[in-house]
Amino acid sequence: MDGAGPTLAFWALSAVTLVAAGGVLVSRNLLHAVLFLILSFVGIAGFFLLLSAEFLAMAQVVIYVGAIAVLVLFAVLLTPAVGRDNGETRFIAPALLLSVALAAVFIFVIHDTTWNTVDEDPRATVESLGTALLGRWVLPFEIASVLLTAALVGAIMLVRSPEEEAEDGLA
Amino acid sequence: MTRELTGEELAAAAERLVPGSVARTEPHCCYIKPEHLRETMTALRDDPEMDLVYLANLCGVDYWDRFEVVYHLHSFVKNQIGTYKCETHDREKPVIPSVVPVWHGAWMQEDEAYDLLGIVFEGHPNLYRIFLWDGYPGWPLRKDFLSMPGGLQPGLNEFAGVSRRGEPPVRMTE
Amino acid sequence: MKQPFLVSDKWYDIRDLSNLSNEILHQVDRALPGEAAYILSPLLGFVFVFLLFVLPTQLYLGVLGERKIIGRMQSRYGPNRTGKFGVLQPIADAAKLLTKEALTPRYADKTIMYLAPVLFVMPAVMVWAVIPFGPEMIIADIPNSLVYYLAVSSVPTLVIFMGGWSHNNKYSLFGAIRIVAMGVSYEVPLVMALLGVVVMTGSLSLNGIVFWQDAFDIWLVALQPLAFAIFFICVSAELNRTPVDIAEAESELGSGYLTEYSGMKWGLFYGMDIAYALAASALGATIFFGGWSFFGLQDWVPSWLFFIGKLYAFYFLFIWTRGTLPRLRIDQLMAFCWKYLFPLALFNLFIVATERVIWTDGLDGEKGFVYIFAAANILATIVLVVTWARFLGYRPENQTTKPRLVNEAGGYVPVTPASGEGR
Amino acid sequence: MSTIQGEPFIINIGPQHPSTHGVFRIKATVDGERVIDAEMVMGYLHRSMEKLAEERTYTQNIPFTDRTDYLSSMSNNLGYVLAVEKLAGIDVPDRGQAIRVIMAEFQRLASHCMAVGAFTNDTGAWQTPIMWCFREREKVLDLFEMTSGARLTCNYMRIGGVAFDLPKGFEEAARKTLAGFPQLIDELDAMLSGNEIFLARTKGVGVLTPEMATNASLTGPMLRGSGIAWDIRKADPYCGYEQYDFQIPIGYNGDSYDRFSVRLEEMRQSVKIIQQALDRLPGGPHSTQVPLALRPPKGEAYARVEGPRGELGYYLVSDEGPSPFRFHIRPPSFINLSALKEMTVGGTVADAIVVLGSIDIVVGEIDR
Repeated sequence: MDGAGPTLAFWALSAVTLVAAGGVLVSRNLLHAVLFLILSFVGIAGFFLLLSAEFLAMAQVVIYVGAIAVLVLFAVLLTPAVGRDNGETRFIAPALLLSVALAAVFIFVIHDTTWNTVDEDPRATVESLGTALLGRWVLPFEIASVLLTAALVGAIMLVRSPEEEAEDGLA
Repeated sequence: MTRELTGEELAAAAERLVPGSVARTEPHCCYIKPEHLRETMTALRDDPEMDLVYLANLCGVDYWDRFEVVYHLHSFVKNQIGTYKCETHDREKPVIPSVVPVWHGAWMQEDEAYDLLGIVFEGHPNLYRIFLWDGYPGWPLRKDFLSMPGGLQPGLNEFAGVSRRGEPPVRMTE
Repeated sequence: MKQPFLVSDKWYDIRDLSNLSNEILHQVDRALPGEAAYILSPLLGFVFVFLLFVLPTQLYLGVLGERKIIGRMQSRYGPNRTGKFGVLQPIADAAKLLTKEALTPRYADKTIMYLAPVLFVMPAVMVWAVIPFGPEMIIADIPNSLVYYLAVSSVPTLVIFMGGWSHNNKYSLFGAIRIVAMGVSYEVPLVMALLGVVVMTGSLSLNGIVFWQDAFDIWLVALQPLAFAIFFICVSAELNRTPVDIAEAESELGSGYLTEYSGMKWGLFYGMDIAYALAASALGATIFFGGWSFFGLQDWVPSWLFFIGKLYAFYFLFIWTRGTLPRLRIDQLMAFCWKYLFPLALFNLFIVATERVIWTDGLDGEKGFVYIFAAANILATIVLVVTWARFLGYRPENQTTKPRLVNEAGGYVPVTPASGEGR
Repeated sequence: MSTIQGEPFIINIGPQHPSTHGVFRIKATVDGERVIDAEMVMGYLHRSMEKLAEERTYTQNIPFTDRTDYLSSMSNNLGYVLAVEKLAGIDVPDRGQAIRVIMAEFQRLASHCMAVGAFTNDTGAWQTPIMWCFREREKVLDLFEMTSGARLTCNYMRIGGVAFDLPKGFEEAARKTLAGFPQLIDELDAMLSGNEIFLARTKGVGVLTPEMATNASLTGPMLRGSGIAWDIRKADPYCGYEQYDFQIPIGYNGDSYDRFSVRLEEMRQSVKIIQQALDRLPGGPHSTQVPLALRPPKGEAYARVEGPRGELGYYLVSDEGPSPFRFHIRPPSFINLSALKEMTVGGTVADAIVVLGSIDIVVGEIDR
C-alpha cells in the first residue's frame, strides 16, 4: 500500500464514494438517488480492490450492483412519485439531530480506536473464505440461508393468486 | 351452390317467427319494420329452419328519399343466403335499431354506416365515427354530400349528357 | 498439472504475443524513469486487446458477419454494395450513425439518457481484461477472473435499465422493466451452472480452467453438457439475443429500451451488444471449449488462433439462434428460468460435486475417469432434461399439428378423437 | 391472499408500430404486462373509395378494388367483376374463368406468404421466415407482372373476362413457380410447426370458439381455424371452382396456431388448384365484349369470393346509370377485427401482437 498509484486511487475513490453518498442525500429524484447509491457501492468495491480483497470487491459488485440495486430500482419503480420532489418533510429537526449525534459517535469511535495494522499481506483468498464460511462460521451461514429461503418462499406465497394456486398442481 | 332465398320465403319466415314484422316484400328481399327488427333477427338466428346464424354483410344505402340498411344473412349448414332490409324515411335523423345484441359482427359495420351515412343505430353500445374524426362536417356517403372543392356537383360531368342526378336540389352539408 | 509447452521468451515468437508486449514494456522500463511502465502496462494491454482485437472484430467480423450470415440464412445477400462483398459496410454504418440527428425527447431525463450509452461501453471493454488468449496472453491474470467476469457482466443490465427509464416512454419503460426482471433471474442459473465448472476444475481463474482442460485432454462441454446448455440459454437471455430478446422485442415494443435512441447513441448500444456477444462467446469458448488449447496442437500453432476460431464458432451459435427462433413471452421466460433451468442447475451442481468427491477422494484423481464421468454426465443430462420436463407436466407434441381437411362446406365440424383431439 | 394490483396505464400500439402492418392503432389499457382493455383506432388510411366509386363507371372502378386490399388485388378485382356480372347478367367464357381461377389462387399464395411471414415475424422470429416467404412471393409477383404488367395493383380482371390473354411462356413459368411452393411450405412447417417456442407462443393464444367466430361475422382462416368448414369456393362456387378437386382445411381450437396452420394448408390446396387449372386450361376467347359505359339494369347484387382473408363481398346497387348507385365492399380484414378485443383482453401485450398478426389485417382494406 505504498507508492503514488494506490494513494492516488485511494483519494479518487474516496472522492467518488463521498460525492455519490452526498448525491443520494441531496438528489430529489428518487431514481437519481438510487443511481448515486450504486455509484457509491462501486466506490466501496474499489476500496476492497485497493485492499487486495479482489473476491470481496467482485462480490460487492455482483451482489450490491447486480442484485440489490436492481431490487431497489424495482421498489422505486413501484413508487408513484419517482420524479417528484421528495425533499419536503416535517421531520427536518429530529433528522438533523439524529444525524449529528450519529456522526459524533462515528467520529468518536474512529478517532479513539487503536487500529491494528498488519504487516504481511492479508490475502483473503476464496479458499480461505470458503473454509471459514463452511468451517468455523457454518452455523450463522446456514441460519442466514434458511432465513433467506424462508423469505423467498414467503414472498412467493404473498403474490400468488388463488387461481394460480388452483391451477398449479405442484403447489 | 348457395340457395338465394326469395323475398316470399324470407317474408314467410319472418312472419312465422314474429307476426306482423314484415313491412313489404320485394322479389329478392324482405323489409322488416324497424320496431320488430331486433326481435325478428334474433328469431331468425335461432330458428333451426332458417338457421341464419351468420351476418355476412351489413350496409347502409341512401336512396334520396329513404335510408336502407341491408342485412345479408347466411346459414352455414343449410347453405342459404337471405337479404333482409330495414328502412327509414327520416332524413334529418335516421334511426334504425342496432343488431349488435344479435350479432357481434355488426358492431363495426354499424359504426361504419353511422360514420359515412349518418344512420343512428339505436342501442349500439359504442356508436362513434370510426374512420373520420369527431366533428367531421356531414356524412360523406349521403347522396347530397358535396365533397368536391369549388362547388362542383358530384356526377359524371366528363360524360356529356349522362348526368343522371341533379334533379333533387343539392344541399351543402357543411 | 503438466506444463503445456515451453514458450520461448523471444519477442518474435508469435505463438505468444505477450512476449512482444513484455519486450516493449521492458524497453520502456529501461528508457523511462520511475513507474512509467506501471502505468503503461494496462494501457498497452488495452491497446493490444481492445484496439487490435475487439474493435476490428466487433466492427468488421461482428457486425458484418452477423449481417452477412443472417442474410444468407434468410436467403438474401446481406450487405454487398460497400466495397468488395460489402466489407466496408460497418464503416458506412458508423458514418451514417454519426451524421444522423440525435433526437432527445422533451421530457426525457437527459443526463441519464446521455450517460447510459457511455456506461454501456465500459463493461464491454473491461471484460476483455481477463479473457486468456494464450497461456500468457492475458491482461490481468487474477485468480478470481470468473467472478470478475460475472461482476462486470452484471452491470449492463443496470445500464439498460437507466437507458430505458430515462426516455419517459412507455415502450422503453416496458423494455427496462423486462430487462431488469430477466437479468436478475437468469443470473442465478448462470452462476449455478458455472459453479459446477468451478467445482470440477477447482479453479476460479479462466486460465486455470483452460489449463485443466488441456491437462485432462477433454473439453468441459463434453464433461458438463447440462452446464453448457444452461450457460448458453442464460447468456442469450443476458445478451438480449433473439429467442429471449424480450427487452428489445422489435415486434412488440418497437425495440424496447432503444425506442428513443437515435444516431450514435443507438450505435453504441448496437455495437456494444455485439461486443458483449463476442465477450460471452469468448467466455463460453474458454470455459467449455478449451479456450486456447487444442489437444497439444497449440504447441505448434499460435494458441490465440485456436481461441479466436473457437470464439467465432461460438458466436456463430448466437447468430444461428437469432436467425432461427421466435421469441418467448416474458411469463414463459421467467417460468422457464425458475422452474426449469434453476432446478436443473442445482441438479448439475449436485452431480458434479458428487463426482468430484468420488474422483479426488476415492480414485486419486485418475485421469481416465474423466471420460467415464463425461459419458455418465451426457447420459444424466438427457435423463434429467427429459424427466424434469415430464415432472413439470410437459409432454412433447407427438400428434400431427396439421389442420383437418374436409371436402364439403358446412357448419361446425366437431373435434372427434379420430381427427386428433387433445393434440 | 390478494393479487398485487398495479396502476393501469394506456399504451398505444401503433399507428406507427412494426406489428400493426400499417397505420392502425390499438389503444391498449394494460396492467403490468396484461391487457385489460383494447380499443381500435382506425381511419388513418381512409380514402372514401365507396364514394369515389359512385362517380366512375363500372370499368373505372376496377383499379379502386386493387387499392383496398393491396396484397390481394386479383381477388379484389375478381369479387368486383363478379358482382357487376351478376348485376348485368354477363357470362364469362371458360378460358376467362380458368385464368381468373389461376390468378386468384396465385394471389392467395402470395397473400398467404405475406400473412404467414408477418405472423411469424410478430411472434419474434427475426425476419427469417418472412424472407423465405418473400422469396416465393416475388416469383408470383413476377408472374403477375408478366401477365398484367403490374406486380401489386394488377387491375387485370375485366367485366366479362380478363384484360389480356395469358402471355407466351406463362404456363411453363407458372409451373416453375409452383414447383417452389411445396418446398417452401414444408420448410416453414418444419421450422415453425415443430418449434416449441413457436407453439408456446401461438397455441391457446387468442382462442375463438366457433360460436364466437360465427357471431362476430369472422371469415376466412379465422372462421376455419375455429373449426367451421366454410369456404365460399366450395359452398357457392364461382368461376367453375366446382370442377377442381381441393379440400377445406379447418383447425381444432380456434387459436392463433390454428389460423397459421390453416393458412399453410390453404397454400398447399391452392397449389393443387392451380395445377389442375393449368392442366385443363381451355382454349377460346378470354373475355366477352362488354360495352364500355355499361349500364346494368335496375337492381342490386351481392357477390362474394373467398379472398385470402375471407369472404370478400361486393354489394352493388344500380339505377341504370353508367356508374354504381351504391358501391359497398364487405372487407374481410375489417370485419375480422370485430373479435380483436375479445381475443386480446386478458392476455399479455405480446399475445395481443400475436393475435393481431394472426388476424392478418391489411389496413388499406380496413379503412378503404
